[in-house]
Amino acid sequence: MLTVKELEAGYGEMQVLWGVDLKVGKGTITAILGPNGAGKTTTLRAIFGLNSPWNGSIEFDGEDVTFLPPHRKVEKGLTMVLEGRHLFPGMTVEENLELGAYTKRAEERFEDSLELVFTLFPRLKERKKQKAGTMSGGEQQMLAIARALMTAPKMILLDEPSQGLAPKLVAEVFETISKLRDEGLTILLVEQNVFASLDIADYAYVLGEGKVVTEGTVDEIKDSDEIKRVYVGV
Amino acid sequence: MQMGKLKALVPMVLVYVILLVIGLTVPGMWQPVVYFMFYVALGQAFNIFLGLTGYVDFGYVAFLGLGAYGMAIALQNFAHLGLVAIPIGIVLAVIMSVLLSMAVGAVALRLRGAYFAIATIGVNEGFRFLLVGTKLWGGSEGIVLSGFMRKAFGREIANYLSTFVSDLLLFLVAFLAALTTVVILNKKMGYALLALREDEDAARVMGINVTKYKIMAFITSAAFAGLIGAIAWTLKLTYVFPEDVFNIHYTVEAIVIVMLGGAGTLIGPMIGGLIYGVLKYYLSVIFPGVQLLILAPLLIVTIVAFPEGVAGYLIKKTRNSKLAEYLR
Amino acid sequence: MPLLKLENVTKRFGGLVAVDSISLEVEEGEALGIVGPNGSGKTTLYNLISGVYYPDEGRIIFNGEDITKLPPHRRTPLGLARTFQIPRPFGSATVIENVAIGAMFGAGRDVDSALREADEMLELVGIDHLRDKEAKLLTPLEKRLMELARALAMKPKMLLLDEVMAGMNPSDINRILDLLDRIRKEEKVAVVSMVEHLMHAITRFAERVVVMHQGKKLIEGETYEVLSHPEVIEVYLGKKVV
Amino acid sequence: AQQEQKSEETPKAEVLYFGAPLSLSGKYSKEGQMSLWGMQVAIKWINEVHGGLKVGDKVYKVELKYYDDQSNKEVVQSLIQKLADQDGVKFILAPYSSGLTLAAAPIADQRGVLMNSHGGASDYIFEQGYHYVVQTLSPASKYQTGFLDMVKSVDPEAKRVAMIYEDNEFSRAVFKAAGEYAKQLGFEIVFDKTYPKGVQDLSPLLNELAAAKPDVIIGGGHFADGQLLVSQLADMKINVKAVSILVAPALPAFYDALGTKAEGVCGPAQWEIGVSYGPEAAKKLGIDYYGPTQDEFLKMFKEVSGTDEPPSYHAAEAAAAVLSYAYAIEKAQSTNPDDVREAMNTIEFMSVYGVWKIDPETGKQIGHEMVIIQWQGGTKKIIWPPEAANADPYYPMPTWEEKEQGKLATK
Amino acid sequence: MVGDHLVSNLFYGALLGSVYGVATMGLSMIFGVLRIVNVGHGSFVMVGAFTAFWLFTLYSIAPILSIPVALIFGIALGFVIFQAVMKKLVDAPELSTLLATFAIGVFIEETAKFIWGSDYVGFSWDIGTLYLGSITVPYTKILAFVASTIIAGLLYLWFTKTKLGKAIKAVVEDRDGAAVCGIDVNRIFTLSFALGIGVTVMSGVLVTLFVPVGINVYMGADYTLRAFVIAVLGGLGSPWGAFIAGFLFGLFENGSYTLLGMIPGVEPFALTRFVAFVFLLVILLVKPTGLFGGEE
Ligand SMILES: Nc1ncnc2c1ncn2[C@@H]1O[C@H](COP(=O)(O)OP(=O)(O)OP(=O)(O)O)[C@@H](O)[C@H]1O
Ligand SMILES: Nc1ncnc2c1ncn2[C@@H]1O[C@H](COP(=O)(O)OP(=O)(O)OP(=O)(O)O)[C@@H](O)[C@H]1O
Ligand SMILES: [Mg+2]
Ligand SMILES: [Mg+2]
Repeated sequence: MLTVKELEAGYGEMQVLWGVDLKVGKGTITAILGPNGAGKTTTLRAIFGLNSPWNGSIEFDGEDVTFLPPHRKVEKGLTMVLEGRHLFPGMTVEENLELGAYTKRAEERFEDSLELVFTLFPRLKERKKQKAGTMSGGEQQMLAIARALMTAPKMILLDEPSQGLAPKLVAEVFETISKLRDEGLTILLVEQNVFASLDIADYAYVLGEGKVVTEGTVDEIKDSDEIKRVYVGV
Repeated sequence: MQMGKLKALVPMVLVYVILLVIGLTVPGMWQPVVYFMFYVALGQAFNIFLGLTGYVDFGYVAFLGLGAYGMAIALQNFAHLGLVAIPIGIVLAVIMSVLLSMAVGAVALRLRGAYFAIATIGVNEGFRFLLVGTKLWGGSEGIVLSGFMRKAFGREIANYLSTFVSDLLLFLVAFLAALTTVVILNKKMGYALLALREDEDAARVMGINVTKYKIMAFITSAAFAGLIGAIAWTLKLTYVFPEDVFNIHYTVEAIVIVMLGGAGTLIGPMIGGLIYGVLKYYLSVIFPGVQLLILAPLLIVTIVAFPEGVAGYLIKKTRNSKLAEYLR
Repeated sequence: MPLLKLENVTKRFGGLVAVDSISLEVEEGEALGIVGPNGSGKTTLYNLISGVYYPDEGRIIFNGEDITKLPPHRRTPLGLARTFQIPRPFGSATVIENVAIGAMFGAGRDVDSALREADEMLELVGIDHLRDKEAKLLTPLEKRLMELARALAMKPKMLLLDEVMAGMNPSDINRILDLLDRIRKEEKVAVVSMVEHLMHAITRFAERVVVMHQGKKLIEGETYEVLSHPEVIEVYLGKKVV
Repeated sequence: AQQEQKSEETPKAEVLYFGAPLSLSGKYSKEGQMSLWGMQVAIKWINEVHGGLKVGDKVYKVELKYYDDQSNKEVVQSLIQKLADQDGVKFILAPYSSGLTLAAAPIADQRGVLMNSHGGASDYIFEQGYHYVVQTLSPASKYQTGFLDMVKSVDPEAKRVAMIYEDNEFSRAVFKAAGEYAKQLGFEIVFDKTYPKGVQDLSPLLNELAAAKPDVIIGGGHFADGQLLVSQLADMKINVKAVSILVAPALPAFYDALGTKAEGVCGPAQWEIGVSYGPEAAKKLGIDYYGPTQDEFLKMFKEVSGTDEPPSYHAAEAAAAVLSYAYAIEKAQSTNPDDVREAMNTIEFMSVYGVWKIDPETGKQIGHEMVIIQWQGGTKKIIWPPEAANADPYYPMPTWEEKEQGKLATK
Repeated sequence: MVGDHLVSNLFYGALLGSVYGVATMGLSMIFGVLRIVNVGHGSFVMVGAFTAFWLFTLYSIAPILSIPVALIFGIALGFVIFQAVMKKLVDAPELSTLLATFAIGVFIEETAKFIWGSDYVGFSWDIGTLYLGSITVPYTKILAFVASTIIAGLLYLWFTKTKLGKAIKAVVEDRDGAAVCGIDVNRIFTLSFALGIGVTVMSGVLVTLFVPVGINVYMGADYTLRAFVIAVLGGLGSPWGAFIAGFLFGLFENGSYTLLGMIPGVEPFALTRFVAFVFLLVILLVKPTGLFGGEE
């Protein structure tokens, strides 16, 4: 579904990514793990086009999309849940969701998507008319995921979707993610919640200082030294 | 405050000295140099408010205008006392602009961002129309002082006042404004302003008395504006017309200068003022009639290349080097 | 006398009761954890304590003084500091300046000692390498750490932390928890109240936990006891964690 | 690219510089451009027709140094000093407008260089005691007096005068003098109100003016408001017997803009193509005629400007200022500003612009007469004073309704 | 009599105010979306005025028909300016864009002077006069009023009811958020700027319908100033608010004349301006974000 080769990117003059290679199979959950500041968010932003890549290539659904601007990628079925949510704070939950279905493709599936979203997050249905900016941190996170689903994506880049969610909800969100995968969605997941994400992922990469340090199937990664060093604090 | 922190004034003083020397030694250069200094002083004074607080006062020129009237009124009423009329005028100018700034500050500084900016346009325009409408201080006919000054002080002295003394005073005002800026920057007030410029609500929550610092910066800046109006306008031009001294064009120029140099920096307004003044003057000498057509694209290119101003750019570039102490 | 005392504090937004008649006491030097499902009113409670909102009903007493209606900038000097769930740095200022501002206005330091203090705090929190970076260039996590340093630099009597550790990896979490322990013990007066959804952090940190649910206090007590309470598991944890 | 005028043939001749800050950009750029062309015509005449300035046994070619003052008071001061100190200019043509002239005066006075005002009409410039500042154009106090004389002479019945003008120092000076003069002539001022600069709608004012039922209206200020005033008089169908507007009607653009609405509208002008000033007229008065004749002036103007645009009075004023320097220099037989200033007190001559004579005390122009023009059948006619006139006044002017029917102010 | 005057002055004020309103909408729009304070605003009004003037003078195109022409021309102009300059400043500090718009304004004025000269031009397009009691007003002004109101209404509908209008609002609130929804942020910026300029240039035509004389390359300054004030009064970033505020401003300016005229020894016209600005301040004190502004 997605192939990233030799990706380099950064901010201003500072280079953050130094040649990242990734492959995400269709209908799988692929996790990117790594310590804070490793460049996970930057990788996702570069893939999505919010930061333009300095070097390397990105192929999505069999097409080269390296320099395609974000909105064109959304049209092609790729979207992203940003770290920090980035909702439209002055608009209601409903309006946020409507805008999620901005592209033509998404508009056609509006009703279905809305139903899906409301079953996943009933809280949003209750709060249709509340301004997004006044929702609690966790509620906003739900809305961010929901809005991404409204774009009728084939693949979602998720940046720390469980952040700020209550434990019970975290479990639910992970369940949801794996359910979405089962329905055919492809997911690239960045998480600090390593073990929960490894529980649902099919394949994982570990990033360190802007490079892929290890990769492998979930079981391989679970046992790797890298993971122990970063996450268990050995 | 240690003397070390005044190092940042060194490049500025150097430039002032060079300008003074050029003005005094090269024939015909005195007025042009003073012309550059007008913009430097304007930028330096405005920066204390605009640069340090991030609030834009579109009505800033009203303080220059009021200063100009302060001096004019003093000359009209106290010229018989001799030259003391001038210090009286300076004091009156400062008092008048400070009073206005307190009134405006108390009312308008509650507004944020563009709302504040434009409310202050209202103050400036409102004031002008009030003068004209009620024929206060001569109304639209303004106050013309040259004859008066020449009678009171004699032709020689009157000319000397307008063509030299006022100019030297302008240098002094520009320097004092810069010195004030340095002092503020290195004091708690500088940090308080930095915080409120970035996020006023967060600054408030951190225990910063935002209103107090805003008003302090506003008043200080207005006082310098009053001085510039009194000196560079009334004393130098020998007349005051409301349409001239409440002309919003000067506010816009002042903003341009501050932005060109780098808002909130110490040296920025000087760089901005010099760039703007020198370009404007020499283009009009070299390409009379089309200079604005050339100036405008030059300004655009500069701001696109240095969105945070020329000094802003330099300061960033030198942040971790030896030069950093001299650039603020 | 408790350092902080809330008496039947209520905050409504339209029809929604975000904080519903909460009473709470926090002792000096105490480590209190506040947990609860999303939208249960934790951040709103902080907003009431720090003065971002005023309660519709009830009283807030801090250090013996009624601060119910005091504006935020009058509360800080009394020794109240907080971080924001969604960070609010002074973007164009550098990290060191951000923290020094905290020391200056929160702790009443003069400029030079505030800068020195700020350097110390950056080191403590572990972001001294970011010292001269503009705050707006930090990642969300780095911003939250900077906010923590800034809050610490204010030398508060009471520190309100709102999800500073979300998204942080375990080794860093351990470091921050050590740090909080230390300031609580060394600078005796410090009380830390923390909202966090990370159970391993809460269990390591808190002596006492308050669980909020739909704006109300569901239960309050010793950490392990509370977190193994069936009702808490039901509404918040989903499954047993301790 | 120093802007200079070079004449090649006599390399031996010394060069005498005249200098000018000109408003080539900014709000006075229209006037500035006209002034420049006028000066260039006069200089061309001095160098090429007159054969240079003969002072003693020397012959001077005159050259013009000019810079753009951007209609800006701060720039003016720098330019005056640059002209005086760097370019060695001793004879300066003052900037346009009273304000800028006043800003320049202290510097010129201190440097001891002469400054000749061709665009600063306000009387008070000359009440400040600047010895080196003299005036070529008629002062503001004279602008509307001729029109009142005219009305009185053609219609002794007309009594009610309304004044409606822009609130600035120039118009105030004009209408203060006009109001007093009107009372002397026995008129009654039934309306006297101002409007601020930059108005878009005068209706409230005109509403009130109409209620005062004036016989004649005098008013205006600058170009834009003058056009607006007439346009709105037409909109609101306020009919009076005669209207005289400052500044605007003197320019061809006035008629272009208003079309037949401009028919019958009068206005004062410092000068107008077709005035009867010439060697004959000078002889009658027993004074010298100096400078190009009107025909020469028009021809040279076309050459210099390179356009078909006819010269406005700004061009003639500026030319006259240059000529007055030349005439005075030759009279004084000296290029020392003090000598020339001395000579200026005594000279009286006529040029294409009319008579030039100043009050020795103040330097104020007292020789020159304003003319009154009126738009008649699409052309600007000079109707007053009778000596300069080339047409009779059309009085009363046609009503707006008549004009809509196609009536013109022609018999 | 005073009553008569008041009625007719309010009537004239309403006509004038509608034109003021449209002449402010573009400014408000650009500020709302891009946070750009367009200090060169008036120069675009001027371009519109000249468009109407030349189309009428050269081709006898009635000014009312110049409205769409000016809109399209303005959009093109705005597009070019955005691509050439403003695009690069989208992320720069807010005030640096102010410098850029200042320079652009100067550039446009001076270029216009080069092409069109510095004469004060005008035209007269007579389509008759309406007599209504004490009110005498040419139909052109009525037309300006009607056209202004229709334009304002259409813009309002466009903003609130169309998808594009909503996308603009989304971009205003969160740029990255808009991008993940598939909104082309750059296109929205370009579009808003171009449209803002387009509306402004178009308003120049309406201005000339109202005042067909005194058209000059430097005429814009007064409009800039007034537009600023009106934009704030209406609530920045709210084009519809700008229209209503313009309307009120016109009413206020002309209406207060009648009352101020009764004070002896003053210049009532100048005082109307004074009163209008006091009115602005009072409104802002009561409602710091203008009549129709949200939170800032
Ligand atoms: N807008 C920015 N400007 C400059 N530098 C940035 C910016 N955003 C991130 N960085 C830097 O890039 C590096 C990688 O950041 P990134 O956000 O990709 O890390 P991450 O792996 O997502 O970390 P985290 O787990 O904390 O989210 C960090 O050193 C960070 O400081
Ligand atoms: N300004 C407001 N207007 C309307 N509703 C609000 C406002 N602020 C908060 N709320 C609502 O009040 C409830 C409590 O919000 P709060 O932010 O306190 O939750 P929280 O416990 O911090 O949740 P989280 O763990 O998700 O951050 C939420 O349902 C939220 O939507
Ligand atoms: Mg990240
Ligand atoms: Mg919260």
